[in-house]
Amino acid sequence: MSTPAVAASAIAREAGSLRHVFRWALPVAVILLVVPWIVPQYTAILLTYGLIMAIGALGFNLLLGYTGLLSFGHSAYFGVGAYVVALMVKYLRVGSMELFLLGAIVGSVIVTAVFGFVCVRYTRIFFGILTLALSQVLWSLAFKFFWVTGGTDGLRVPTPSLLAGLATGTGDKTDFMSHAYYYYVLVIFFACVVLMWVIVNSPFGKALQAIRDNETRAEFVGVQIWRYRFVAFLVSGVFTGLAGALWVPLNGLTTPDIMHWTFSGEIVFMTVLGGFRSFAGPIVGAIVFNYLKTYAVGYTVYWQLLLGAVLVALVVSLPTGIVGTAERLAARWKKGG
Amino acid sequence: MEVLLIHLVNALLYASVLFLIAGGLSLIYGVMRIVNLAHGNLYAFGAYVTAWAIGGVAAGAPSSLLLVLLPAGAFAAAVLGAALEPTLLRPFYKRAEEYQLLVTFGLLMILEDLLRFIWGPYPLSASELFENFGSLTIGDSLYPTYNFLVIGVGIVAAVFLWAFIYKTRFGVVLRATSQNMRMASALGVNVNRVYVQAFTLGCFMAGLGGAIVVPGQSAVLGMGVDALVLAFIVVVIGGLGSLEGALVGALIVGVVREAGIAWFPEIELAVLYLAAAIVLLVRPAGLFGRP
Amino acid sequence: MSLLVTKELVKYFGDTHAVDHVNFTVKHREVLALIGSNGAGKTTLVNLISGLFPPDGGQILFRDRDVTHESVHGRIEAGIARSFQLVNLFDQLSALDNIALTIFSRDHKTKKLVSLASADGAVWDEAYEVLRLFGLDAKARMLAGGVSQGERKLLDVAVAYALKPKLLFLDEPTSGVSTREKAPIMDTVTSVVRSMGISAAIIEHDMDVVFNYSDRIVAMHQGTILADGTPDEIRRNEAVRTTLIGTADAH
Amino acid sequence: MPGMMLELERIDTFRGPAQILRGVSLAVQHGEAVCLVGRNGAGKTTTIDSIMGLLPVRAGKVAFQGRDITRLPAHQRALLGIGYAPEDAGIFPDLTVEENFQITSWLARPGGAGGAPAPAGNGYERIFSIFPEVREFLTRRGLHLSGGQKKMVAISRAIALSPSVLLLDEPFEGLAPVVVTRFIEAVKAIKALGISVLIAESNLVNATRVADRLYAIDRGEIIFRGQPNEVFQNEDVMKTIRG
Repeated sequence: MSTPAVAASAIAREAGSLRHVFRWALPVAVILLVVPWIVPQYTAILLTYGLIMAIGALGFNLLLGYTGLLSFGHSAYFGVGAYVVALMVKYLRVGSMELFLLGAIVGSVIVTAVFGFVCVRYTRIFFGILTLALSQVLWSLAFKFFWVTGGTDGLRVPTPSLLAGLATGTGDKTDFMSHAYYYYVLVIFFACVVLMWVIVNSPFGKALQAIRDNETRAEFVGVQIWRYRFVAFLVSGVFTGLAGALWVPLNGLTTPDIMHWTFSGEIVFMTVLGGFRSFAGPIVGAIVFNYLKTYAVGYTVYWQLLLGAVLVALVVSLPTGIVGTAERLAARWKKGG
Repeated sequence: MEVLLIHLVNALLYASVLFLIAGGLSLIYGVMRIVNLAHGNLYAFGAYVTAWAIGGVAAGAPSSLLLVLLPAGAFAAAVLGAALEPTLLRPFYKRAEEYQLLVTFGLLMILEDLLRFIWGPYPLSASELFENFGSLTIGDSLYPTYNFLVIGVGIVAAVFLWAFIYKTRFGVVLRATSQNMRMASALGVNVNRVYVQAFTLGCFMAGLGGAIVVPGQSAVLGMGVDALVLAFIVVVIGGLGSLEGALVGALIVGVVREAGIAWFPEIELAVLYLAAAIVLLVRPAGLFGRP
Repeated sequence: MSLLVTKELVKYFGDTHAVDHVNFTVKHREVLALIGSNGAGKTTLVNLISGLFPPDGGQILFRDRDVTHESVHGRIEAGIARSFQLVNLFDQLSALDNIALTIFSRDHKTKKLVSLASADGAVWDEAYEVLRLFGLDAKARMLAGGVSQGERKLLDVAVAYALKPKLLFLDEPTSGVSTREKAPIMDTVTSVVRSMGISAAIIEHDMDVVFNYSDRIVAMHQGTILADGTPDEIRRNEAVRTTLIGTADAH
Repeated sequence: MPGMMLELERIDTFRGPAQILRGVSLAVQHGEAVCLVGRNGAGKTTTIDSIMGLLPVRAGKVAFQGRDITRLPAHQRALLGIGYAPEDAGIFPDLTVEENFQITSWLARPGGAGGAPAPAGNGYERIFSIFPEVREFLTRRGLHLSGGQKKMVAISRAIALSPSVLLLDEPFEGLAPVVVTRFIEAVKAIKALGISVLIAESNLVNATRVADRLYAIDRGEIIFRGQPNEVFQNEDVMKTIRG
């Protein structure tokens, strides 16, 4: 908020022109399409993780960036997505990814509807603490009901079949994940990006931004605040739930860790890293964070220290995140040149 | 009957520690309107320092010396707090709440690993003091005497804090600053100094909680993060920013948790979180909070 | 023929009678000025009528319908809109977006999640037209937080106007702007209001503005209505001169 | 200038993006009561806040007893001897009236200002000499005071600091006419203690009853300075301020 004019002009410009979006989106899409053929499998799998987290962060940012609500409970919806899939495997012997996604959507709609009903009446720190507390309820349940959830051992999820059995991971799992599954995730990622882009640029999205900017005035142009917040909460949670469902086959295992509030913190982190005042921020942030964390974990046991220092430095010096800063630099360069 | 008594003492034991942590968190919020996500790690820091002093440096020393070393963790946490507030937090008071939470979340991560860096990944124990105290019998059962010390410290801390806040000059200035910072500064109160003092006091309380808890249970990584969430439940129930609220909230959480452990161990934590959510629904600002 | 009538409207804050049994009317197609010293109850009255908080007693009738307990949303639907004394805009949205959002909301289009706002040409045309009406079309793409104070005041009125109300409350449309900007703002606002045939109730302190631009003046004092009449009547009113102007020796 | 207590030189002050004060200059002499009159939103409170250091001054200079205090934090200005009673009284609601006084009396400078010696004993004699009523609700909490009592406590509290100059923001607002007269007497008593007073006031009549000198402010600009009796002859000022 230190430089509102700069930060927000990004949104105004972004929302303004489709052409601007395509100039950026098309090359990025092309790169994403060819990546599995040019980079090592391991890198492609990391990118898959990144894309999945990007979907989750995109959902999260509908609340933070566009509605002005900081949730510390998004691990809950991610976890619901993942556990719904794991439980479908365990109890229903389902193996179809499409059914998984359907189940995750249904599950996260139910959970976010209940949580949202409670939470949207609060704002600021109270919203944050309430979402955190509610998400911890789910965490403690996943933790304690080990005969259902496997407790800290978690639940295993085998490689699913994609597109109603068209592609199955019977062969090399790494190969399957870095190609077939990568493209599967990529298509859903594209769909989610387009959908979210439409949502934030819809009249509904404008209403959310109005609520974020000025709640009282929003009410006085006829926006019924709670309802809009509730719908935003629902959409946000479902996106993150979907990410959880996509994540679990890739990871092969789900544990209560992903329900813990510190994982919510990571979702917040990646969004801020990318820049929560811009649409692309959470996407960039999620992908970068995923690499950052992987390398930090591999590089030192003190990876938390490293990431914590990055976060503090980021908040102190680059509050608009990677995308916000890049846009500012680009604008300055353009002006200068 | 004595089972019930033991449960009650356990509840008080738990409430004492929780009050120290949550009271500090609430005090800091009450004065400077900042929620310090790293607060639990200051509690853990206090535990580690005391465990290191009692279990490491002075191991084998007589109980009286160990007892003198017990508050080391509290003072260490206070010093850390006094260093952190002006450097890391002060620039954020005028920024949006998101940034305050983020910076303290970053601090949480840093402190978590600093503990690992300094004291390694294994639990640090100070059980010598705990054992030296021996145990007494309640009915037919043996109960560790040390636990009564913890309860005693909790009670003394509550009384002391009450007197400090309501009976001293500093307390009056502190309350004035928390109620209307602008007005306090216009009356000659150096608000920055009050902030450092309040933050230091809050960290001292958290550190004290860690210090007295560590002889009975070891200092482990992750204890700070767990404690923070429990402290949140306490302040949500009691009302963010209210010390009375922290006290009542800690007692409620202590009793509910002990009852949970006794009768429905699977959902003990879930019940706590649900209790907090219900209180928020009925009284959004908590039992003692002001909206 | 009255558009709005309040009957014995009451609001207490602690032991102050902010609005004390007020019977206030606004007629069709009039520009009314609401005057009175600090704390006379003008803004409280507008807050009660626009629904910011509920009254402690009395009734509000709008077009013969009781709206006393109606939600803010319901009152806007009925045709009551307002601006704010301290500018209350969506600062991170462009001036055009501020208006467009209002139109979307008015037309119940904000419920649409999956349609691009930019695709609805009719709304943007209308939004642009509203800006043009208020002389703000050159600032359409600028962020509301970034235009001058005078333009912000106008934009605030424009947002309320875009709701197509039948009754528009304006809370000090010229406060906080320099002397130079005062008259142009009032010229613009009153000409829009008059040409569109809607009623406006304007809270104002500046007597120049009040006498020049209003058809009728209601003077409040300590929560009650002290006088009600044409500018000429108010100018001659002894009670107004002694209590509000502070001297019977007015020019 | 000798005897100068407080001096503003062409200050500009902003609230957020909006410029509120435009080159405001004013001065308060030793032992003088000065009124700043203007309607709601004219910039009176912003002027007071700028003097107190509660709002940063973007351009210009604030001087107190010849010393430049433009960049000094609020609490240091208070300790130098600038007393302040805001429009909403700013009483700490959970503190008793006595505790409200204690804060300032603990911080008050030894030696005092305005010629009066530092308060002895509990130090409230000066307060009681101006507002004897305060004695009766000394143990009451701020929360439970009426509007007029709050204003009384606010002024008394500022006096407890032994200030050299007192800033009063709308001290008579919301008071019944009889009480206003009571407060005007109090302000005169404060002046008699040797304390200079700067009052922000929207009611011109009240202003002329207390002031030695008047400034009128409108839209952030000083539009008149002079004697109270001159203001009624100035048609422009009258038009702007009334209402």
